Amino acid sequence: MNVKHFIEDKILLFEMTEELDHHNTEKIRDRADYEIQRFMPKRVIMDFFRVKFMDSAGIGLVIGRYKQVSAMGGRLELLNVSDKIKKIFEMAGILKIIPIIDVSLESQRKE
Amino acid sequence: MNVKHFIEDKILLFEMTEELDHHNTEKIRDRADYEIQRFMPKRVIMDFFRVKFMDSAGIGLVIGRYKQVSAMGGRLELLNVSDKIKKIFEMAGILKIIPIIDVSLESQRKE
Amino acid sequence: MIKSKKNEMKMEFDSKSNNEAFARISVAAFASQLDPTIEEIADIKTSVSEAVTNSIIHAYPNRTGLVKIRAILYEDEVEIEVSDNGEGIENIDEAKEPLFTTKCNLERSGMGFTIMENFMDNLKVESIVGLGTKVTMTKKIKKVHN
Amino acid sequence: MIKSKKNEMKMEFDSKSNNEAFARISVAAFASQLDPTIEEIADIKTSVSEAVTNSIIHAYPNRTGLVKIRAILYEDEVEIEVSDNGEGIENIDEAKEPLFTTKCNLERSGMGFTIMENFMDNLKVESIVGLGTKVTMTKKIKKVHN
Ligand SMILES: Nc1ncnc2c1ncn2[C@@H]1O[C@H](COP(=O)(O)OP(=O)(O)O)[C@@H](O)[C@H]1O
Ligand SMILES: Nc1ncnc2c1ncn2[C@@H]1O[C@H](COP(=O)(O)OP(=O)(O)O)[C@@H](O)[C@H]1O
Repeated sequence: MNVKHFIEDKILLFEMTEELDHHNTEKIRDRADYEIQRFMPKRVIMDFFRVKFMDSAGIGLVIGRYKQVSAMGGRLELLNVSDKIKKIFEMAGILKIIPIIDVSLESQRKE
Repeated sequence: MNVKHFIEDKILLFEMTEELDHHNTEKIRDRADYEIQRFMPKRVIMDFFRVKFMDSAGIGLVIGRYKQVSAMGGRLELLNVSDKIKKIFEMAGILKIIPIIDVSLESQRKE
Repeated sequence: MIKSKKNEMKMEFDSKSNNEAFARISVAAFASQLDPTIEEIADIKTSVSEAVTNSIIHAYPNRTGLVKIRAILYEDEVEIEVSDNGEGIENIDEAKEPLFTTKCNLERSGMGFTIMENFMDNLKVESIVGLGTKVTMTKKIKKVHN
Repeated sequence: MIKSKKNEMKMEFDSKSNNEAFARISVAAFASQLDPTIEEIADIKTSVSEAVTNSIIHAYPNRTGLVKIRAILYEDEVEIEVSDNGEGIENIDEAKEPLFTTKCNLERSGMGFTIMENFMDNLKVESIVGLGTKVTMTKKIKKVHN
């Protein structure tokens, strides 16, 4: 997973790895927790651009980060969610509370 | 497998499929035999451009076509042979009798 | 009508999480003999991943055990069985409910069975506490004329 | 020195030629846990394909039997066993010679064992006529620091 910090805006962006299964999400979770606690972001963006495979472990990962970020007053958003992944999130009903953003972030990037 | 006939020059070109294992070469062999008997080519070119996997079934396929084509006074040539595939042919010693040609055929194509 | 079996495979492996990828890739490679669409293969991969992960996490929480897969190809259908000799499930109906999980500490979402039910055409769960669990799923592979 | 086993899998399937691709893909997916190079994975795929094809063609020439694979991962090595309960080999030394084949009518090249020997680090062939054949191959996976 790649991590990008946008310091001025207090945005933390996580680029998810290709295969989001139980095995890989355990590592991602640890890294994400560490970054969130260290950086105390206002917004956390999980970017699914690279994701080729996701099962329900991805749902757990998103819900877990949502709880963590909300608890510290921040906001969680999802980026580049394919139809296949969207379908999985919809089954769990999480898109009612966690927004998918579609805008390309490239334009606002100040790393 | 794609088959191309260059009628004026009596050339027959076979574009090998991606995976040259025992399972797939059986089908290729039948098709190649049919085309060779029908077209009576002077030159037969086996093009390995697409091949991503080959095991010893590929050797058998080449030797089999060599015998068939030679018996009718024709010539067999191999095109676009990657290093990996070359290594396998070399083990069987067949490159001493069957030439690899490197020239792109595109320029001489008259289908 | 009796379905005639075209092909069959079995595999078993240690309940280690790094086998999740290998398991779904193997079943997908086997099922691809029926010429499924990319969509159908993705559904199969996800469902196998759910069932295998469950055996790794829930069946053997504190030890390494064996996870078994059996796959059968019929003319237009694949049947996949994932089984373990682990803890077993006490209440299967409850376990199958969306969002039900006994492992929220591990950030499990409780959506595994729901995904299997949605992505496959049929799901059967059999389990005996202390003996193990067997999940059987089938998916029709529609013939595409090309 | 005792090598410590990191992971293990077993699989078995019908001796049908369309299982050749599935078999080599599965073993490659399993072995990829050791982070092999593309070259190493290609060598493994080719060798597995040779051994599996042999069981399909030579062990069960006129019937469908079972082909079994067992793979074990060590720290820096993969061990792969391909076995069948088929015809068996009368003279193993002769069978291993380059270009030796009993099936030239099927356009076999007699290069299967030679390829396995060249692409893997170690090859052992055990066989009993009428009972079956077991081929065991190992390959070191060199650790690349990246
Ligand atoms: N193979 C299994 N062995 C034991 N318990 C299982 C097994 N599979 C599922 N379960 C039980 O069923 C519950 C629901 O499973 P599932 O819907 O896949 O959600 P999750 O895996 O996210 O918990 C699990 O929390 C677990 O208690
Ligand atoms: N699993 C097996 N069962 C029975 N005979 C085998 C088996 N594997 C190899 N053989 C015998 O060994 C010979 C040489 O095998 P190999 O080098 O792979 O070449 P090829 O498969 O092209 O014949 C075969 O022709 C066959 O007679």
